[in-house]
Amino acid sequence: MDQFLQHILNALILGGTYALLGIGLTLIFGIMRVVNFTHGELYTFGAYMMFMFVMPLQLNFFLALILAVLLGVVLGAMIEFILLKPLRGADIDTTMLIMIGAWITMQNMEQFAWSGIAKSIDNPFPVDPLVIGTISVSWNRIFMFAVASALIAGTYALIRWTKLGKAMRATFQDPETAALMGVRINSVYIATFALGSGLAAAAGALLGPIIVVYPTMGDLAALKAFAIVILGGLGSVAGATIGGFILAMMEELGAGYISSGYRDAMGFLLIIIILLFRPTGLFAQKERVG
Amino acid sequence: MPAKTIQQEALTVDSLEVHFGGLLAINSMTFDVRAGEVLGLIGPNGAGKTTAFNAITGYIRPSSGHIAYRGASLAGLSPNEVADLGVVRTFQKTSVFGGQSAFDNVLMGLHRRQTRKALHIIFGLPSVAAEEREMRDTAREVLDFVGLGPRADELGSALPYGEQRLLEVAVALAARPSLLLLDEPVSGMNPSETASFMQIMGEIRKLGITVLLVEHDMKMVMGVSDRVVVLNNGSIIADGSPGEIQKNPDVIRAYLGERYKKKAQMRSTARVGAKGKKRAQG
Amino acid sequence: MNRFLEVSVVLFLASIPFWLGNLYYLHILITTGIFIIAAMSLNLLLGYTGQLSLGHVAFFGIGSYTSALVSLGFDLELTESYTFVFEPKPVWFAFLCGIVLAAISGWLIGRISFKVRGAYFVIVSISFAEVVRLVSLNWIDLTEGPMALNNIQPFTFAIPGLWELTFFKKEPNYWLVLGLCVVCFVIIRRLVQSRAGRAMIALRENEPLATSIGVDVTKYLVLATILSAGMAGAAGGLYTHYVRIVDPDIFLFIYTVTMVIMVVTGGKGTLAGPVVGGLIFGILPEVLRAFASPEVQWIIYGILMILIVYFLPEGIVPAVTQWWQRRARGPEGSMSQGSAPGAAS
Amino acid sequence: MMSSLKRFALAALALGAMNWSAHAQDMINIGVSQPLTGAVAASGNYVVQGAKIAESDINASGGVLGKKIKLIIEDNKSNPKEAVATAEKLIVGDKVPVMMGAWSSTYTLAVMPKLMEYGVPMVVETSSSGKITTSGNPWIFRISPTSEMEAKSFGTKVGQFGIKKADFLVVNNDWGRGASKEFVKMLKSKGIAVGVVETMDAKATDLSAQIAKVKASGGDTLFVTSGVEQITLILKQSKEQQLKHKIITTGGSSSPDQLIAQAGAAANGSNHLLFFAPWFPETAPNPGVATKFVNEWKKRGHNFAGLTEGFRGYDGIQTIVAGIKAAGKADPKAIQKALWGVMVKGVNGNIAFIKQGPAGKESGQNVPNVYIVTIKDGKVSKR
Repeated sequence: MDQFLQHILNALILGGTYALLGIGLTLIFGIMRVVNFTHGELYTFGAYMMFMFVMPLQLNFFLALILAVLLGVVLGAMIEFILLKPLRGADIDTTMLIMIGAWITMQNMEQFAWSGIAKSIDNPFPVDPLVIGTISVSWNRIFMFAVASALIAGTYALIRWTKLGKAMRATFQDPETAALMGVRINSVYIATFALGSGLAAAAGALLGPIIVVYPTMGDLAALKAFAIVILGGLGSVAGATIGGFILAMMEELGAGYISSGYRDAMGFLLIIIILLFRPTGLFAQKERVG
Repeated sequence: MPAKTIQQEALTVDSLEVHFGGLLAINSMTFDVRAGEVLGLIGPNGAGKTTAFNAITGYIRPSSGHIAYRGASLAGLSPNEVADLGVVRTFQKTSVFGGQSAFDNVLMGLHRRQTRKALHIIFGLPSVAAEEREMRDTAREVLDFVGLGPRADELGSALPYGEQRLLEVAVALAARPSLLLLDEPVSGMNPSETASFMQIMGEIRKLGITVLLVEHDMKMVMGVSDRVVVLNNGSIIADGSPGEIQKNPDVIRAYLGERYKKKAQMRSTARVGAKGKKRAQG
Repeated sequence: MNRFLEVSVVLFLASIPFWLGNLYYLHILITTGIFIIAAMSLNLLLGYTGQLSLGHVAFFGIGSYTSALVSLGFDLELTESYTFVFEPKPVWFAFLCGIVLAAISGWLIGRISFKVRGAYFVIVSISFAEVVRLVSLNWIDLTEGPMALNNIQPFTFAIPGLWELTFFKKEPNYWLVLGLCVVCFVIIRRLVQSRAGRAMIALRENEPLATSIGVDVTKYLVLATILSAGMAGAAGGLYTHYVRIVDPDIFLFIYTVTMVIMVVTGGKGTLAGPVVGGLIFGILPEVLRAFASPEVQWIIYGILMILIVYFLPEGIVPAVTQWWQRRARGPEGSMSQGSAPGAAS
Repeated sequence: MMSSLKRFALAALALGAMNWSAHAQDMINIGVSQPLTGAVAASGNYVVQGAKIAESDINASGGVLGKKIKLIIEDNKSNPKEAVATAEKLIVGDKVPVMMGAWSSTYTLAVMPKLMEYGVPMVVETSSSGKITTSGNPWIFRISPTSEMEAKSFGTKVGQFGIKKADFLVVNNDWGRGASKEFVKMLKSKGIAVGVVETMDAKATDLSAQIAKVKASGGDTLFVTSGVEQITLILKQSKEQQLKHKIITTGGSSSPDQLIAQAGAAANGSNHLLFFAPWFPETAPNPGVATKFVNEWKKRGHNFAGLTEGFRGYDGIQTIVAGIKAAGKADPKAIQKALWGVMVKGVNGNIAFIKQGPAGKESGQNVPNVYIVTIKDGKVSKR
């Protein structure tokens, strides 16, 4: 029972970062129809920025977090502006190839800049964890969960109540009509990509101090984000949030009670099963035809 | 050109209904196409003509009703299975293999005429090469038939619009149809192109191919059709020879009168067709 | 291209071991050849049917593992009392098993690709490869997991009792790879210049139109994936008996990416494209090795890929062909000669 | 057209060839295959740093057989297949007469058939799986201890730890699995109970599920076998989950100083089996060699934490050079023969080879020293 509770707690906390990753990807995927292979690299980038600011530059941990996320936003906007904007209207395969190229380039630049050796990041939280009965959780993870939740809530608010959010929703429904109605599509795209990238970088910056940072850390994270997006349904922010927690739960319980080796397989099996039996995802409400 | 004898029905469409979500696109449509005739299907935009084409050729599933060709039901068949029965269509929006030459377009259209299986091909049996030579000759003939012989090496997408429409018909003819469904074949053609297309229509008729034609160009429809069926709001309001139709007051009110309001209707009707069309175009 | 020229090219390639001298270069040519086969097989899917299969390495890996396991033999403790023992089989038989099993998984993926298209298919295919990788990593009783399958036999041909030839050396391995390259090339060429290949191209270019003239989508997508997967499996089998080790990292996404880069650079949907792309990216790393570390090389490849998609979206082979034709026809000649995509060979 | 392209490619190849053959023949090349990137990259880089110190030392004292030595270092990317590729490149491409490698047992095992195929000896500096020296490969000379040796050596001191029930968390490869097997055998022979044996992927970073399982098993000691990166994560995540187990790492790749630096207080109380204790070089069997090595390492500004790995590279290259010297020529077969007779004063201790494996095709195995250290209050102390 104790072990079970511990697994549930671990999953809940991990689910927060998974949800962040998933939301970023689902926005980009849903609104722009771009399979963003650089998503994992933005996650890695966030983690490395955190490392840079906290370790060699000795900045305050919380300031470093904010900077890392902001730089993620800027990098995302740059990728959109330089690589995707000229390809507006190109088919999905073309943008996919471009994004694969960008992914390889970014990953190896990280490797070049910081070498293949894993880095760890100090954190200012107390070493002794929070203990509740027989289960425990570190303060760093609690902080990660809190920030992730705040970012998820913020993204919701942005989409629900701001003018930009409204434009994003209109573009998601039908870009042509949205453009006719006066939505500046290019601005929506760049904002979407920047927001999604910022969320990915935030996930990396939050998780970096808990695990270690290395150049290929984003590969598995990106694949899991794909799983979450498909689980939650294309373009569904709520779906990605729930999907993130479901995936974390499956992985943690799968590792705890079935085999830790197949932990990472859960997401992919889930993708294949869902796409075969319910291709629109578990929580999809609306999908564009075509 | 009045019908000389009672002809056998080739295609029968019986109480066909198509819904898109809550929208009724076709309401209880019933008509038939007789073997060997050219039937014109006309009606204002949004009357459900293209939707009917999509339902007949398997691109959308009707909500209810029957469609049969030569006595065989087309229900639940996929487009290629419908084509295998000899029912071949063209598309309202120009649709050719843009990246391929006109000649290759037609070669692709010949798919159904060829019999060699993948294993024959992989092992390079002599019969494959023989068939291939034969098909190249056939492709030339089909291209010449529509008058695109000199354009054989042009890319499909590089042809002028009118010639693309011709190529489309050539591709459909290559598939050796017994029933050809033409969706606005002359839209976008200039008058002289339309005139020569009407001649080609005559040639097609001589080949014994039954034709179901949807067209807005009244001169063309009235000129080539043996019989005309008029659709309005998803149901049939008239059925008769071109001469009868031109005199029918319902038709004049419902269709001819509205013809010039087309533009105003465009936006609302485009929506109705959008779903089916998108599916059909992937 | 006429017969004579084709035969002389193959003979020239076959003569390389006699004058190349350096065995290490031969080694590079062998692995390049294996990757060319894999790239050609990917091109059948990516180039001709337009299905972006990013799990292609799964077929390569399945071919490798199957061939390795059948030739090494294995035993599985299925229940406490029953152990399934699989005796080692001859290498050529193992190789065929690898092709067949890869083709069967290709059939499976082909069926799936009919159900889910576009971005979904891409993600399903990646997931498929990743699941296979994780199975190979964790089913230790069968695959040895991260410990890798070692001591895999090299290719052996034998007429029992009379004659036996074991491909320990580089030269016979090179000829074997060259031979298989030629076979795959010929099969693909026959296919794409036939009704089946035209059906695939038709599906890629305009699916509704293709189906309207009677092309069966499922049939041709499945045919393409089976053939493609079988060839990738053959490449995997060759690889495994040549390097004589196979580990779960053979399923890494980066290998699929390598194949995609080869195809896209060379020219997808052309016969010569994957050959040219494969040669470039098989040999370039060795040329660059002296000047650039692996990560710098990969940065170069990544940027190259982006530039090619931007500026030479058709790839090198069609670009060179068009340039050649324009030059041959003089300044007024346009690019109207757009005949069969295989014309470049 | 195709043929002209191919010719062009071959011309490019030939250009590359000229570039390569620039290796002058007045050097003796020694091939080194180490993981410089990937999961265990940190350790591999330390080994290479140690090997380079040996290279400079030897060349400074006039080289061997009147020639300078040159290390040709290839990255096996923490992957067995890449390890084979590096061996292929070093042996066939660079024609090295002898190699050192390949860190992990899995990579070494992968390379071994190539050594047989081409007949080139390799000094194994880190790998600990028993299989390496018992599979009948006469080209293998191992200076690191086997897991069995390590377990036996630990067995003599096991009483100090008061273990009642032990759990294992090991990396899922030959190294981790071999170590857990030998340690389980040793503990059982001493009448100590064994709880769960959990494995983890070499690249895994979130080990919370495994730790929750270990926590539930009710043991008092956790044996960990992995590289320093994963040990750091285990220490941190164990602390987070309040794992009460005493942690003992095996395999000698724990770099305690790095653990102190990166895991902080979470490293306190952990014990580590090592093959060199650089904090006390004066207590090593060859204090002069050890002190000189430690000083040179510090002088070069290398990470002190890497010394527990770096010494392997130093000892490995010294052993190889002693072999070349004894052979009198840089020939693989001669070096293989000569290695049987070498006696090297290494950092770990005196290196000499005993025979292991099936008769007639024995591999060489050194019997190295094993140290146990404990981290207390952020400091390393000898046990």
